[in-house]
Amino acid sequence: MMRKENMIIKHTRIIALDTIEMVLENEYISQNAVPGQFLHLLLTGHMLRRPISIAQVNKQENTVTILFKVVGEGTRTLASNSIGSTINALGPSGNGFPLEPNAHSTALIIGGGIGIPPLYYLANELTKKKINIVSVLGFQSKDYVFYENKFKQLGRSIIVTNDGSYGEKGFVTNVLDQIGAFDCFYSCGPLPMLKAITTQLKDIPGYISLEERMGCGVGACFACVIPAVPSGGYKKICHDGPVFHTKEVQLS
Amino acid sequence: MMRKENMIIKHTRIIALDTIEMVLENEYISQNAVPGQFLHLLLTGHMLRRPISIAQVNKQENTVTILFKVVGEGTRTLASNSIGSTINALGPSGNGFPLEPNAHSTALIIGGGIGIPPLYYLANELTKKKINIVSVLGFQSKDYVFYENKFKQLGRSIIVTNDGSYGEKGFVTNVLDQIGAFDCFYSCGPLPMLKAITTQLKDIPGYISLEERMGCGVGACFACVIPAVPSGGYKKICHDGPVFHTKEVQLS
Amino acid sequence: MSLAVELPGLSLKNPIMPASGCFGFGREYSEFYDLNRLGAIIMKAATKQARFGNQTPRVAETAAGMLNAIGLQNPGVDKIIENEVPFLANYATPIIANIAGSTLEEYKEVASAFNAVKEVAALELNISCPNVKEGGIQFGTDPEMAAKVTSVVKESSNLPVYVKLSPNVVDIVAMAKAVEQAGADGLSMINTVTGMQIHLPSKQPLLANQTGGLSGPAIKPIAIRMIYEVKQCVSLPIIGMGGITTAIDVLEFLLAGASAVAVGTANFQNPFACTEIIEELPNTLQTYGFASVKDAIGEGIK
Amino acid sequence: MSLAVELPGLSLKNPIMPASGCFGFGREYSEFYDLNRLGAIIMKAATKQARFGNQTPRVAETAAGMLNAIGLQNPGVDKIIENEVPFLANYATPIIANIAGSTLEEYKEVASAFNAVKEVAALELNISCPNVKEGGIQFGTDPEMAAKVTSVVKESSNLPVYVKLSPNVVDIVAMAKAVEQAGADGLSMINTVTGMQIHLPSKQPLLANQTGGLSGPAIKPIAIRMIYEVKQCVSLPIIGMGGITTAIDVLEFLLAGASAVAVGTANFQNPFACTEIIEELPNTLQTYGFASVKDAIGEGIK
Ligand SMILES: Cc1cc2nc3c(=O)[nH]c(=O)nc-3n(C[C@H](O)[C@H](O)[C@H](O)COP(=O)(O)OP(=O)(O)OC[C@H]3O[C@@H](n4cnc5c(N)ncnc54)[C@H](O)[C@@H]3O)c2cc1C
Ligand SMILES: Cc1cc2nc3c(=O)[nH]c(=O)nc-3n(C[C@H](O)[C@H](O)[C@H](O)COP(=O)(O)OP(=O)(O)OC[C@H]3O[C@@H](n4cnc5c(N)ncnc54)[C@H](O)[C@@H]3O)c2cc1C
Ligand SMILES: Cc1cc2nc3c(=O)[nH]c(=O)nc-3n(C[C@H](O)[C@H](O)[C@H](O)COP(=O)(O)O)c2cc1C
Ligand SMILES: Cc1cc2nc3c(=O)[nH]c(=O)nc-3n(C[C@H](O)[C@H](O)[C@H](O)COP(=O)(O)O)c2cc1C
Ligand code: FES
Ligand code: FES
Repeated sequence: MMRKENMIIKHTRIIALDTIEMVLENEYISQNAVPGQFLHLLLTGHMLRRPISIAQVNKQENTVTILFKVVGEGTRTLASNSIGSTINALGPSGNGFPLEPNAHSTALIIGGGIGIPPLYYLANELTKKKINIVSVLGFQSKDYVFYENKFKQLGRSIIVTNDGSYGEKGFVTNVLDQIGAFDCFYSCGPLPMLKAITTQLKDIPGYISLEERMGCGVGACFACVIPAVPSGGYKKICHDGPVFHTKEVQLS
Repeated sequence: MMRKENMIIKHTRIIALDTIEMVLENEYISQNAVPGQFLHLLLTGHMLRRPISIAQVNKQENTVTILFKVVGEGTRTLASNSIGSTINALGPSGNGFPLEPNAHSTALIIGGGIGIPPLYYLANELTKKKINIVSVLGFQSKDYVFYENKFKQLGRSIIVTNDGSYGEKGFVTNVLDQIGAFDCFYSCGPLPMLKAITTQLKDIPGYISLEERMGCGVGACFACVIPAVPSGGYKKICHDGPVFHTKEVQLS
Repeated sequence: MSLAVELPGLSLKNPIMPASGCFGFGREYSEFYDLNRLGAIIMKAATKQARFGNQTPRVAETAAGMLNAIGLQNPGVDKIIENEVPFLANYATPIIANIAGSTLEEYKEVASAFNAVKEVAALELNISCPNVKEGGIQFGTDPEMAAKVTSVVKESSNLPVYVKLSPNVVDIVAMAKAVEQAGADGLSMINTVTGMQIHLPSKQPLLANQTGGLSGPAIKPIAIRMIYEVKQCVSLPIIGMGGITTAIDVLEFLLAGASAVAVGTANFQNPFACTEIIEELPNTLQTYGFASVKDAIGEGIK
Repeated sequence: MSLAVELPGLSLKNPIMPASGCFGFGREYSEFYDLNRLGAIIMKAATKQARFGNQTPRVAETAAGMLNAIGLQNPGVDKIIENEVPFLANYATPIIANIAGSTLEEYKEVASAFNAVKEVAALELNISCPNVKEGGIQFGTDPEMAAKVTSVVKESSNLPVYVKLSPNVVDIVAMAKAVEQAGADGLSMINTVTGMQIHLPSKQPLLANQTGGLSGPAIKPIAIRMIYEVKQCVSLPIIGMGGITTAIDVLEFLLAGASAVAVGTANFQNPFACTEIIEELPNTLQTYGFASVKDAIGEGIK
């Protein structure tokens, strides 16, 4: 269950251009978070909280790692917090990725840019369940690449950059035919990427994590809806997601 | 001339209930400030700057001392700034007290509560000019008394508290007949006090420092006006004051 | 210290309630605290049929505020009565149903539907949503239309009706008088102020709906002004709202003339906004010399 | 990067000017920087006779904004022409005279007086001050009255007239159309939003005038919305204002449809607000793919 908690910043580190890794200490959230869940962070001077995925958890040390890109005022404020200071979070928020495949099956992980963080925690947990991992990680360019080695330690990893400045050139979808067989996939990244992937892999069971601008982050305001199929209703990304089965929602 | 300057907090100290002494380092302001001038301080999260008087200056160390009472959100923010951090100020702002009496004449200083700070810098400068100082300092109660010894070092000082918990009981005006002769007076404090004093001492040359809610603090917005006599016009407290000759303005 | 307030149809243990649309139907916040602590609960707007609202993005952040263009998304009045009211009925906290519609007929039907539900204590009549108009005229900005919809709703229901006024008008007093005349039992003030944000990277309005309603501390001075003006000219009790985040804000609304208040946007920053305000309120009232909530109501008016 | 903009009567080297009432007559800020750097200067409102304005307190701080009730304090149009215009005439920066009055007659006289002053490049017609009304009807909230005062001023002067619109209306487009019809050469949008603050210790409205005008970032979404709506319906150029503090804000106003902008409240926080924005603007335009100010105007409208 989500709670309102104060988290203490233990470490911060720049891991790529404009991209920061931050380790936050909080017992409750670290003990309860599952892959795919997020934190809803209160930042000084900002009316609305900011959703940031949980990228890793260390239950021994009661810490949660987040990775974020500085794209606007909120993430800039977040980045400017100093070690030892406290951030208020709602979390763990939302529903995570189902860790359902059988041991020894193969899961494909497809991440785009700053959609990659939740997939790292996921990949770790899948590996613990003896599921084989293949990762395809897309970035704008070489400067933005992060966590390549961390993913490599968990299985085969293919890096793709839009401009070809590192790894393969193009989009993550360009390399999917090099992967060989896999039983299911997990993806998070920009909407056009998710649309391309879910079209291309429509016959394979898959889970995607979605983003939307949020008001409450708890399911009360209807800001973050996405059309549901086949019911015709809507799902709330903050509350029913952010992870959905590909067949559950209608990407517009 | 007023400038926009960053000031570094060197020391802070609680000197009485809710009352803080803060030493700020800035060369330009410390070298140019005269008694009666103020700083217009920018505080995080606040739209309008806060005017705070200059209570002392140390030209060797390039510092300015301010004394302030925590009365609302702005002064609370100011008090929460830590040593070493920077505060943006416009200053030195406004016009100071004329240091006009002749050497060896006697000046009466009458301060009320948090109106006392500018009078301390003034008293020091008057003393340097060999003017005799008698101070009457009024406070709500014992807990709020500050700088008693500092004023005592400059001359005879009478402390008055409204509730009689320290010094004389009552208002500063109650003790004015104990002072003996003086050539002029300087005062700063709550408006009712200033009105009582200027009525009681109407035949003696005097200067008063006034407060009003400010917008710009530079004379451009007409927020801080006070009716002028005898011209019938208005004066701007931030720009033409905050110090006025008692005959120059109409206290309402 | 008594926090209790009596309003038409509403015996409130304290004057704090979540604002419509900012608290869903209570389920989510019930995981943070016991809803029994609230003075009342105002539900999300109900329309006759289910509505899916506007496209996303539906919210944007502004300086000390936010814009929303949810667009009356709700499961429809029947589903609300079936699925949501029973949940809230578990609590000893009065339920206020916020009703909306596109036509007089729709308002009538929604009001009648709630009239049959004993757990609903009052109606809040939302005439200030920008997509709520008939014949092109907005109910919320035309005194005559506002009066008409008020009468229709009063005729269709025995519940006390609080008309929720829009701030997007020249003369808020005229609006208040018109609905008072038409039989309103109380007023809710204010709804959101119409605003817009342009998203620089896309060079387009950020909200899919282009405009949205501004809420949060940014609009508090507008709410205070309107309540203060209206309180002097009508005798209806006012539920005040617009930017409340602290007990100090609540006292400011009480002094301006509100008899109770609703907290909206602040819930998003702090899920405990309502309960923290309730805890703080006695202390705040005492600090400023009041012995009860009632003592403070309208005291800012000379 | 070209920052230049041509507006009726105004050749601006850049689109940034201080807003009326927030910059006095320029003297104070001229001690911080060279006024030649500004696109134009809008003077404090002028009335026929000297006015002393409202009692103090005249300003209050709000969340991301402030309230002011200065009340048109000014030395009167003749003294302004005698003492203030000559000072500003030392700079190669166009001077815009903001004119106000209580009656049509007064507007006429003030406009005629400035007409004779060659250093004044344009008039900004302030019809949105709450104490500016005739026969009880505010010029700023009634389209017919707004049109009337616009015609009168146009008849009394050959200077281009920018009518400054009040946001305190239901239908800003109707106001804009009315003054366009009446011969306005441009629009200034927006003036302040009427608000109030209650001072808790005294339990009374903080401002001596009770209500005041809300300005600052809090109102930016309202300004953007109104400019965006008006730009699509009238062909007049718009000087945009309301909460601008950065070059990013300026670009948002340009995209919404403003051709130039005024900076008000931000000067109080930062006396260098205007010049810092001017320095930042080329970079900001470039970041978002614009080669000039002109290219950005109205680009947010599909
Ligand atoms: C479930 C979820 C998980 C996320 N996880 C991460 C992560 O692990 N790392 C990371 O860098 N980013 C993540 N994001 C995106 C991140 O929330 C935004 O980049 C961030 O909110 C931008 O805030 P800002 O103030 O810097 O930017 P601004 O653009 O100035 O933000 C303005 C407003 O828009 C909202 N907003 C802007 N972009 C987004 C977006 N993409 N999604 C949702 N709201 C947005 C902000 O929250 C804020 O309310 C996630 C988003 C969601 C919904
Ligand atoms: C020239 C001058 C010199 C001053 N010197 C000192 C000093 O040396 N020490 C000290 O403690 N105080 C001094 N004050 C008063 C001080 O400015 C206020 O106490 C302070 O601004 C209150 O801010 P706040 O946010 O804590 O209170 P709030 O009441 O929350 O402030 C709200 C708004 O009202 C304004 N305001 C409130 N009280 C006053 C006031 N008395 N005068 C002017 N504006 C006010 C604030 O600036 C702010 O804009 C001085 C005031 C003036 C005009
Ligand atoms: C996301 C959101 C949804 C809202 N939905 C409704 C609604 O359905 N019906 C209604 O009458 N008001 C609605 N409102 C307006 C609020 O009830 C309230 O009047 C307004 O937000 C001002 O209060 P605040 O500043 O505390 O948020 C909504 C406001 C927000 C922010
Ligand atoms: C202290 C103050 C005084 C003002 N005086 C005038 C005035 O004399 N004439 C006028 O047309 N507008 C006046 N305004 C309104 C501003 O010109 C501007 O329209 C408004 O403040 C919005 O811009 P801002 O948010 O950048 O301040 C005044 C605003 C303030 C804050
Ligand atoms: S953000 Fe409020 S429902 Fe998802
Ligand atoms: S505060 Fe603006 S003129 Fe004094």
